[in-house]
Amino acid sequence: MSDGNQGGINLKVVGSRPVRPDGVDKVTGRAQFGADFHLPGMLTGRIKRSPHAHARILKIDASAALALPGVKAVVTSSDFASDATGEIEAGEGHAAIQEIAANCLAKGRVLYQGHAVAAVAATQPEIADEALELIEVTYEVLPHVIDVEAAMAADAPVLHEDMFTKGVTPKPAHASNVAAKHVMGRGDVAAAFNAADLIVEGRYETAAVHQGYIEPHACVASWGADGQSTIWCSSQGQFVIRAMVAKILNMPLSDIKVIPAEIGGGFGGKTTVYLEPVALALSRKCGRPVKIVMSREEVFLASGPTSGAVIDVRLAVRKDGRITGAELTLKYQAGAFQGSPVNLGLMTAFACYDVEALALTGYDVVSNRPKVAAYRAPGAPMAAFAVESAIDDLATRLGMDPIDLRILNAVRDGAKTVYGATVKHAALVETLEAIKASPHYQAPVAKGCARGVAAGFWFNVGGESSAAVHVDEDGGVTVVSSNPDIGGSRASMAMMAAETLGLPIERVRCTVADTTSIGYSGVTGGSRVTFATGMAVVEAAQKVVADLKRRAAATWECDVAMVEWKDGAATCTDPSKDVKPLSIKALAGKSAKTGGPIAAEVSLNAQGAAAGYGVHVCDLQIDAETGRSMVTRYTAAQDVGRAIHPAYVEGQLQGGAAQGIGWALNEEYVYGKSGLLENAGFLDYRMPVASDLPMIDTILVEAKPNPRHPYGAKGVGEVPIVPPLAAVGNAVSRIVGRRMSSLPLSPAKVLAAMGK
Amino acid sequence: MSAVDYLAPSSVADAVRALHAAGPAARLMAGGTDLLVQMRGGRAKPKVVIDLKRIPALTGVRQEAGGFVIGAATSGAMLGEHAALKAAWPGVVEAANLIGSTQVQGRASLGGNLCNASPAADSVPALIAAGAVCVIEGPAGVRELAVEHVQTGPGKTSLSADEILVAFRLPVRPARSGDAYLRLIPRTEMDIAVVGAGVSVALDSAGICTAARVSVGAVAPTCLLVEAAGAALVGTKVDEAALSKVEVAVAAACRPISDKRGTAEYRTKVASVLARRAAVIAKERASA
Amino acid sequence: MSRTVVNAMVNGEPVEFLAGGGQSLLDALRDELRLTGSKEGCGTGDCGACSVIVDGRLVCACLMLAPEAEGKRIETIEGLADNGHLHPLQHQFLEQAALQCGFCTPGLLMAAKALLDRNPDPTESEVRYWLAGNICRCTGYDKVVRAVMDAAADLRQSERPR
Amino acid sequence: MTSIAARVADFTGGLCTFEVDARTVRSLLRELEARFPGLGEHVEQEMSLAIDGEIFQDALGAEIGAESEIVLIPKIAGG
Repeated sequence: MSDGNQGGINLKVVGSRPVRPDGVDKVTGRAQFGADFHLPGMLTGRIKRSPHAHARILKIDASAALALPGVKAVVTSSDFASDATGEIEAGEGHAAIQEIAANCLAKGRVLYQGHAVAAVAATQPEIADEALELIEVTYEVLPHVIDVEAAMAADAPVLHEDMFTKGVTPKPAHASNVAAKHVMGRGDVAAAFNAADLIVEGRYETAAVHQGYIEPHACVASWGADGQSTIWCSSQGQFVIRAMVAKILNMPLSDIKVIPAEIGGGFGGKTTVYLEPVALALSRKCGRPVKIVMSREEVFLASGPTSGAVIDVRLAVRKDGRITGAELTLKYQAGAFQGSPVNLGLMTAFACYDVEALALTGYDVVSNRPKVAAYRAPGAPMAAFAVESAIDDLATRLGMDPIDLRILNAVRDGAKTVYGATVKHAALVETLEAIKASPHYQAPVAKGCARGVAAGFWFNVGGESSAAVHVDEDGGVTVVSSNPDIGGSRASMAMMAAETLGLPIERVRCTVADTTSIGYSGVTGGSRVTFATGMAVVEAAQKVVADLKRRAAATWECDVAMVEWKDGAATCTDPSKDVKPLSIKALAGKSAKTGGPIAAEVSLNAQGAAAGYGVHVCDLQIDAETGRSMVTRYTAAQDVGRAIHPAYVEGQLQGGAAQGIGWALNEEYVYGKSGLLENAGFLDYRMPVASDLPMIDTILVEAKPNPRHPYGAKGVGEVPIVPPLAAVGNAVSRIVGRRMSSLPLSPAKVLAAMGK
Repeated sequence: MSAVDYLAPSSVADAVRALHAAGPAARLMAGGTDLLVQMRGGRAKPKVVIDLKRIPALTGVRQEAGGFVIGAATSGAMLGEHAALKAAWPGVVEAANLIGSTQVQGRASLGGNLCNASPAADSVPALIAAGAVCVIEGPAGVRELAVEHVQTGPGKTSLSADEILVAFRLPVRPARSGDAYLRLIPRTEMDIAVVGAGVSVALDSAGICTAARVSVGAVAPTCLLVEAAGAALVGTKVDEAALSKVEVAVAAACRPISDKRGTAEYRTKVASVLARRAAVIAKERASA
Repeated sequence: MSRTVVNAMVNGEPVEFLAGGGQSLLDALRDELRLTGSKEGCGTGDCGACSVIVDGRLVCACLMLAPEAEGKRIETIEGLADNGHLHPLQHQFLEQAALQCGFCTPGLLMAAKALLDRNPDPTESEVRYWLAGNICRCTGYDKVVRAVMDAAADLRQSERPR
Repeated sequence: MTSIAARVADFTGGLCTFEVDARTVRSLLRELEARFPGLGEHVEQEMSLAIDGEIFQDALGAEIGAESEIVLIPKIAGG
C-alpha cells in the first residue's frame, strides 16, 4: 500500500517491481559467495580457538604442527604488525585497530571461549584439522565473568588492566570492566517527576542475540611475491576490509585488492574482519593462496552477536497521557572489547517521542563474551523494548488505546531530539495512523489471542559512496556500485539509473566493483546504500545525461540549452532545426566521433539522510498449559520516504520483523557456569523457521519523501527490527496478565509467570 | 576428520562380521543424521562407518501376522508413506515424523533414533507406549528385547558392541485401541523435544480402558515407561479423574535435569500435561 | 587416506569422483564436482542450505556421506533449470522478490521442488511445515511461501490438459 | 555548544556546555583543540555534529552561523 504523495513527479521505473539484475545467478546456484572460490594451489586454513572463557596464554608451541607433512604455515598474533595504530570506521562505531587485531588473533590473553589463538594452513582440510590438534597452547585459566551487572561489580575479574571508565570525572583509580559511562539529557527531570500525575517504571533485560546470517564468514587470500595481494571475501564493505587488513598487516592500501563475493546475509555482522588478516598472514608466510571458512559453531562462538542489556526506565506522565519526563539507564554488554552500541541506545530510546525532560545514562561493559558487532539498528531494539513496554503499561493504566497514546506523544517535524538533531520529514504520526486504519488493527482480537503494538526509530545514515555509469556502444548501460548487494541493491541502483536516463530497466545492468575498480565507499550498513550510493548513481547518471545532451547539441549544431532529455533520447527544442530525436542508442553508437566513451563516476559524502519510523502490531496466542507462544497475525508499517523497489522494501520490513520476533521469543546466548556457550548452533539457538510465522503484512508509508534524495528514498533496512521486541512482549504480557520484562519469552518463563 | 573407511554390507551377517572385525573403531550408520553431526563436531571419531541401508532386512515395512516389522534403518519419510502402518499405529508414525526437518525425514530412522540413546528421542516414547519389540542380531544369533530395555543412559544402550538392531516388531493392533505422541518444543519444528509423551490405550466395547501404556521422554536419563500412569487408566473411561492420576503418576516418575532446553520444574509440569493430552487423543482414536 | 571411486548420476549426467569415507556428499559436490550452488550454512542439518534430492528424496547433503551416493540419482540446484529455461519456482522467486541475499535460495528451491513433485496443491501451512528445515534469515518467509504457492499454481496450470 | 558523549567530558574536565567562536567545522575543531588539547582530534576522528538540528558527518567545510547551536554526538553508523 502506498500513501501517494508522489510530489508531482511522474516516475516510470522507481516504484515498480522489476526482477533484480543478479536474480538468475542466485536462483540457479551460479552466484559465487565467499566459500565458492577455488584457486590453483589453494591451501585450507583453520583456526585454533580458546577452550576457556578467560585465560592467560603462557606458551604456544606449533613445532609438532609445522612438522606434519602438508602443513605450510602457522601464524599467531606475533605475525601481525605490533605498531598498527589508528581507528577505522566500521559497524556501530570506531574500534581501535589493535583491538580488532587482538580479536582476530589473541594477544597475551584469551578473553572468551572461541577466541582465536593461532591459525594453520595445510594442503588438505584433514591435515589442517590434525595440525590444529598438534598446536599446543599452555594456558593459565583466569576467573571469568559473563553477565553485564556481574561484570560491573567492584570485585569482578577485570578483563583489561588498562581499562579505566571513560566519562567519569575524576578519572577512576582502578581499572574496571566498565569501558565508558555515557550521559545524555535535557530539561528538569526532577521537576517533571515531582509534577507527574503518574509514574511508570520498570526494569528490563534482553539476551545477547546473533545476527544469524546463513553464510558463515569465508575468505580466500593470496599474497604476491611483490606484496600485491588479493582477497576474495563476503563482507558488507570491501573498502573497510581492505583498510583493516592493511593496518593489521602494515601494508599500503594499494597493495591490497579486495574482491567482494556475493554476501549471504550480514545484518551488521560482516562490517568487520575475523578471517581476512589471518588468511593473508598465512598466505604471506607460505606464498600460496589460503582459504578459511568458519563453521557455524565458530560463527556463534567468535563472531559478533549484539549486546544483551539490563535497562531501567521511569516515565513521568500527566493524567492526559502526555509524557513529560523520563529516566533511563542502559547497561550493555560489549563482549570482550569495548564498544557496545549503548550510545545509540541512548540516542534512539525516546526518539519517537517528544519528551521535554530526559536523563539518560549508559554503560559500555566488557565481559568474557565474543566482541559484539553491529546488528541491524545497533543498540536500538533493546532500549525500545524497555520504553515501548513502559508506554504499554501506561496505556493500560490510563485505559487509553496504545496507538492514540503514541500519537499524543509522537515527535512531529520541528521537535528537537535529545542528541541535537531537529526532526524533519518525519512521518511517525502518519505511520501510527496507518496502523490504526489497517485491516489488522481494525479487526477484533481473535478469541484466545492478544494484541501488542510498538513503535521504533532509526537514524539512517549517509556517508561516503561512489558509483559509475557506463554507456555501452549499443546504448545499454552498466551501473558500477561500490557496495556489496546484500538484499537487492543492484536492482534499486539500476532502477534509479534507468529512471534518470529514461531507459527501460532491462537496458540497465549493475555490477559491484572491487576496491581497484571504483572509488571508495563505506560499508553496506546503516541503511545507507539506497540513499547515499543511490545518490552517487543518480548524480553519475545525470552527468551522463548532460554529456549526451552536449553531444546531441554538437550533432545538431545548436545550443545545449535547446536540448531536452526525455525517455532516453535527446530532443531539440530549437524551432529552427528540423531534426529527429537522438536516442541514447544513436548517440552511443557515434560516441567515438563525439568525444569518446560516455561514462561518469561520482564520489560523494552524502549528508541529510532522513530518519525512519516503524510501527508494528502483533497478535499471538499462548498455550496456557505449556507457556508456548505462537504469533498468529503481524503487520508492519514504516515511514519509508519513497520506496524505490517496493517488493524489496516490503522484504526488509518482513525480514526485520521476523528477526525481532525471534529475539523476543526464543533466541539467546546460553552460558554455563564455566563461562562456555551451550548453544553454539542453529539447533539450540532457535531462529524462526517458516512454520513459526504467519504472513507479515506491510504498509509502506510514503507521506514524506526525503527531499535530500533525488527520488525521495529514506533508509529502510534497520527500523523494522526495532519495534517487534515490545510488540511481541506487549501481546504476551496482556495474556499473562503481568508485565513480561525479560527476553526471550521462552515457554518456561511464560508458564512460570502465569503462575502454573 | 581423519581417514574413515566406509562399508556398505548387503546382509546382516556381513554387517555383524564387519562390526566384529573393526571393534570399537566402528560405528553403525542408519540415516546418519546423528552420527554425521557427531563426526563433524569431533564427538565421534570412527575409523570405520558401516552403512546399514543397503541391507534389505533393515529397510522397509512388512506386515506379518497382523503386526508390522519395521526395518531399523527405514526412513521416517517411508514410514509416513505407509498407509497401513499409519492407520494402525498413528502415534508411532507421528513421533517418527516429528524428528527434524523434511530433509532429516528423508534419512532418519527409528533404529538410529533408539540407538543414539538420547533421552529426548521422539520416536522412543511412542514405541515404548506401543509395546514395540526390537529384533537384535549378533555373533551369538538373534534375540528380541522390549524397546524400554534398550536405552540404559544418555548415549548408552544394552546392545553389546557387536550386535545390530535389525528391526522393530509392532504387535497386532487390538480392536478399539489407539496411540498418540506429543512433544513440546519452543518452535514449531526443528527443535529437540523439551518433553515428549507417548500413550497407547485399548478400550472394551463399553469404552472402559483394558490396557494402557504411558511413556515419557526428556525427563530422565532414558525414555521412561510409566507403569503407574498406564495402570491409572485401566478400568476407567479415561475420564478427568483418571487423567489427573496420570498426571500425578507421570510427575512422580520424572527425574529431569535443568539444561539449555528447559528447567527440571518446567519439564515435569509439561510432561504431565502432554501425557494427559496424548491419552485423550489415544482414547479418541481408540473410540473412532 | 582411503578414497573410493563413486559413480552417480548428477543432474541427469553420469559422474565419477573420488570420495573419502568420512567426506560428506556436500563436500564432494562442492570440492570434487565444483557444484558450489549447494551451500553450507551449518554442516549439521539444521539450515537446509545444502538441500539436494537423492533418488527422489529431499536430504541435506551435509548429512549424507559421499560414498553413499554410489548408484544414486542426485538433483542439485544446478540442474533445476531445464536447458536454460527457468523452473516455475525460479521464476516465481524472482518475480516475487523471494530472495534477498540469495544464500539459502538454492536449498529452498530444491526443498520446494521436492514438495511440489509430490503435492501439486499444498496449503500455506503445508508449505511452511515442509520448508521448516530451510532457514532464511532475510525474508521472514512471507514472499518465499507466496512464491512456492504461486509456482504450484503455475505448474498445475501448465500441466492441465488443453 | 553541547556534548552528549562521555569522552568529551574527559577532555573538558567535566564541562558539558560552552561557547566557541567558529564559522566552519574546520575552525571549530581547531578551536576545540586549542582549548581542550586532544578534543579537536577526537571529535574529528570519532564524532559527528548536529548544527542547528542537522547532522553532519565528516563535513569539515560545513558552515556555522554566529548563533548556531552545535551538539557533539557519537558517530552514527549501523548494521
